[in-house]
Amino acid sequence: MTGKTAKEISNDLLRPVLDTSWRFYAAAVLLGALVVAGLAAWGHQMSAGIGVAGINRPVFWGFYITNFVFWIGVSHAGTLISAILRLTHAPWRRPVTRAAEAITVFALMIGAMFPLIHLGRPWLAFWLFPYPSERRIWPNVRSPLVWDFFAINTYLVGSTLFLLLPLIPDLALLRDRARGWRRHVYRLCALGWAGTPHQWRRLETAMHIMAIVIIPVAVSVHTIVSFDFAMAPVPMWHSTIFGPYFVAGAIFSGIAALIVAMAVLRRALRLEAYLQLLHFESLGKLLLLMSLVWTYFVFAERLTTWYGNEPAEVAVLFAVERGPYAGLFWAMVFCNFVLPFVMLSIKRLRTITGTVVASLAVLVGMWLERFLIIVPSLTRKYLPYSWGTYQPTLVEITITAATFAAMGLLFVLFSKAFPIISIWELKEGDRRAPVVAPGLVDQSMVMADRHANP
Amino acid sequence: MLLLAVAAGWRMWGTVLPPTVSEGETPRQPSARPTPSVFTPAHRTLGDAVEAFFGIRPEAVQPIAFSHRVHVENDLGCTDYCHPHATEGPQAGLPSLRTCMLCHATIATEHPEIQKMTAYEERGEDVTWQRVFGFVRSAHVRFNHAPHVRADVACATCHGDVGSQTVAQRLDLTMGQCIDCHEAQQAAIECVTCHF
Amino acid sequence: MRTRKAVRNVIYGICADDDAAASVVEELRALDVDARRIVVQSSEPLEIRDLAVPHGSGAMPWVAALGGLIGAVAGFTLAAGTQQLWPLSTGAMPIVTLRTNLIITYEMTLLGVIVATVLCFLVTARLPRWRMPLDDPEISEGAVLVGVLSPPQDRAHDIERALREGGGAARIVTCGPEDWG
Amino acid sequence: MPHRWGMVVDLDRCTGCEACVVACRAENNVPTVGEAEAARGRAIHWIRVERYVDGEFPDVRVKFLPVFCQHCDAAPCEPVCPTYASYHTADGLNAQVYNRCIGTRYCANACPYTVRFFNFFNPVWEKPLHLQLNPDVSVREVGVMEKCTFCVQRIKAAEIAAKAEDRPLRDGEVVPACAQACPSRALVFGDLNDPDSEASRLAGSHRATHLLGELGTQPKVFYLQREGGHDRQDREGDQ
Repeated sequence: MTGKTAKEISNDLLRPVLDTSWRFYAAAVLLGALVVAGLAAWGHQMSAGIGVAGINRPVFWGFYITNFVFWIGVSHAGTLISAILRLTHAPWRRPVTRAAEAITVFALMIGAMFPLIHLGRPWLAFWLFPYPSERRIWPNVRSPLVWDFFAINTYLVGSTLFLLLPLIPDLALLRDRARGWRRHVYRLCALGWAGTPHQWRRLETAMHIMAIVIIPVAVSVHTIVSFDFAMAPVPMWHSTIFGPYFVAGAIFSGIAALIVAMAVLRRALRLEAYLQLLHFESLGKLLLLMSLVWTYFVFAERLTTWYGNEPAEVAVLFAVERGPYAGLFWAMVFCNFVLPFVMLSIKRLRTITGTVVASLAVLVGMWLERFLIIVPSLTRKYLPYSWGTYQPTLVEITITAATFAAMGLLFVLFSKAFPIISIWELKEGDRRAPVVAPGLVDQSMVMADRHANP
Repeated sequence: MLLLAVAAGWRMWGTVLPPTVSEGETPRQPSARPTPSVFTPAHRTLGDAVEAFFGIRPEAVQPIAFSHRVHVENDLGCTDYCHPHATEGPQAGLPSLRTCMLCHATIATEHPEIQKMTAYEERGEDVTWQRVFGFVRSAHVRFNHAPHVRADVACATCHGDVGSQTVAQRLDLTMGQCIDCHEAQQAAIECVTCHF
Repeated sequence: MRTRKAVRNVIYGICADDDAAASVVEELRALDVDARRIVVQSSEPLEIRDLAVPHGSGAMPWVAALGGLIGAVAGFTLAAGTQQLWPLSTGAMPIVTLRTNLIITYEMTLLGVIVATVLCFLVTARLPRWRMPLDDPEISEGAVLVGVLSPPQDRAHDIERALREGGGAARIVTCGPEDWG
Repeated sequence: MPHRWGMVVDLDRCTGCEACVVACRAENNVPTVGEAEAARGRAIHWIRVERYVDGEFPDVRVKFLPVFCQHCDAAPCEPVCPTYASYHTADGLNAQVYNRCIGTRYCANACPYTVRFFNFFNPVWEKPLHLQLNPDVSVREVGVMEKCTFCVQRIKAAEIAAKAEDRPLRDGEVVPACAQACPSRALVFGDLNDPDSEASRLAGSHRATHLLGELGTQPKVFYLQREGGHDRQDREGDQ
């Protein structure tokens, strides 16, 4: 696909790891400073009290839970997309999967921070963990927050292993290339990988099983996140559609995050030969599909609410569509539907820039969507006497900004320490038939691939 | 490194940012009013917070080296004069100087510790006994002595062998001990039995 | 970490690609070399799957399923046990709420599958292994290593010939125990 | 048979004087957050009197609706708490265990009556106000949820007193602070399992309704609907 020899591939993809440019330090320092600011804000919040955030009665959840849902959504980038692409043998997946899996792990780590950040007493968060204590009282497994705990832990363990397993052969490669102390570190990380046919086959079997398992895990994670809302009798939250709606939204924002990350990597690490228009186009089409699915869900949700005409629900519905949240709502519709639809369905606009612009819009739109699901419902609960408003504070905004910086920082550090494109998978794909057609390849073609000789 | 940043934020943001109860954010607020000092951080320093988290408390230092042993050996019961409220209500109570002087106006007056008490009396002060037992505030326990006394739970069950001590030594009471005893006695173990 | 294994020595050749490697392996088999002694190493999965020791897909799917079963039992026991450990009534629900426990069971099942799969992978692929395998820098350049562990002394010459002639191993290396480490 | 504590609110009798609100604050150590925080929606009132204005001037009627924790049997706040800080006691109280609360605020979101209150900051009673604190009630700290307990401290005290005298509780022996302070006796507290208690008698009235009863939360607070004014015709038959 790339038309490069194995040696060139190794050289190109290991260069960002082995050579360090000033850009890396600049990015790390800048992003690191923001992260430190966010941590300091969190420290202040723990010291002074959660009241330094803008939450109040009745809007007990605000930016933090928005960020939680958003980042858990973004985490579906990876593992889910990468697993589907692996299982369907989409040949264009090869340069994409590792970046996608890395996004998953980091977005999950960041997302899982927010339930802690938003706690009134975060130092007691360990009570969510069923551990033996003299109090003898364990967590309430009826609570969706405990389901979250189990689901996110499973997903974090699964996606981390899903990222690390195919990294081992590349670590062996680095072990052979790196010099000095880093050689010893990579040597330890490579676990003594030899690359015998036996090991390769085991790796492939393991990855196959993991790819199958990680899909139901990912689906369940965002379903459970949606249950956090759907289980509560709050107008517009108590909805049966939330599970699939959230999963669709999660994949939607995940693809967008992946496209943006790929574009940044392509520029920063000069990977133009590997991340080609083909990849952006293929992912752009997936993004377009998810945009339509998302729009369908939003329409179905809002139509049934409007038609049902339940007073409490309609109050929220109209607060969003033509009340104080109308601006955000229509911005969301523009970002999540109008703009991606135009940019991605017209072939002439579906360039790399076009898909990246659409993806950035989708990220903004999906963040707004999470906000619009959470906050307006809380401002308009059943008794109008207790209606409220919500305004974020500096602390919340700092912490939110810091998490985006943290995502960038983790990604920069990861692409510094490890090849961000799976080298062995790329080589393997290159050696097999040069299938250029994007999209899903049918099984007979894949079989033909496998038997074709270089 | 990350922890340091959090700790730094704990200390510093208070000075960088406007006070925690900030004014002028919503239009409905009354203008030109001083920030009410209704709130403070729960702990003044990070160290205090850590100590509270791990339940580290300083040992109580009593102003007078009171000997429980001597009094118990002289057949004085716990609830006779000194902690009489234990039979009636929640608090067992600490004896006031007047209670002590009922006897010590005439008994052992030349003992140096008793003379300290006489000095208190002459100054018109009361003895500032330090509380030894008690639950940390964040435990939110409303303990009531009376039902326990009525159920014939010996004082030593929770307080240890105070009768052989001089000043009382604290025992670390845990919720587990309460529950074990409540279960054995078939008393309620519902949370609200004690926590409200 | 530096303990010496019983392997006395090894003869290996570096082949340019997997076709060459495949024919070398054929030659070695023709020489009646014990299949277990043949090592093949490459920096990417080889197209020709049956080099050296043949293996099926193995027990991994079954181990994974077993892991899932253990996870399911653990998950359900954890959830139902937690509820019965200190039976507190909430929201007019029964003490053991089967529906909610299904969620915990589900997550623990999948966690069991994942952990079992990875453990099975590590065990069957004999990882981690702190002693380096045969370590030739050319492997990571795309070459394929084919070698024979502890070749019988009397046949070393035959083996070298097989390596060279079978598929044209570019380079033959013979190393004694001191080269392992 | 365990008790089943409940409250009956006679809306016909409520004059909106807010004596209940004051009494509750004094009894339960409810923190005062100050004007600025109250404006941001952080005021804490375990009981509040909602005012709804009906009609056009000059034909205006003000309706008062005292709202506090409804102690629902099927309480939405209880199962969502991950640490059992919110649970149901055997005598039907909707308990809030402060020390188990880690501050997820999920219960407050799930509560359709919005009667759960959060300590956004650490409350302080400036000297000498700290002397007014009720020693029988916890002082809640930052990060903890709180709400009406039906004056559980008074229930416990009455139970202990009754047990000391080895007799059952009498109707009217437990009176929460709000009911005690109500000058028009609009609030009646009692055991709903005792068919002779005043509360259960009133709860059987045809005027008795639940707040947001359609949500299926099965509250143990009953509201006796107004019969004055326009609804005068169905006054017959009320006890």
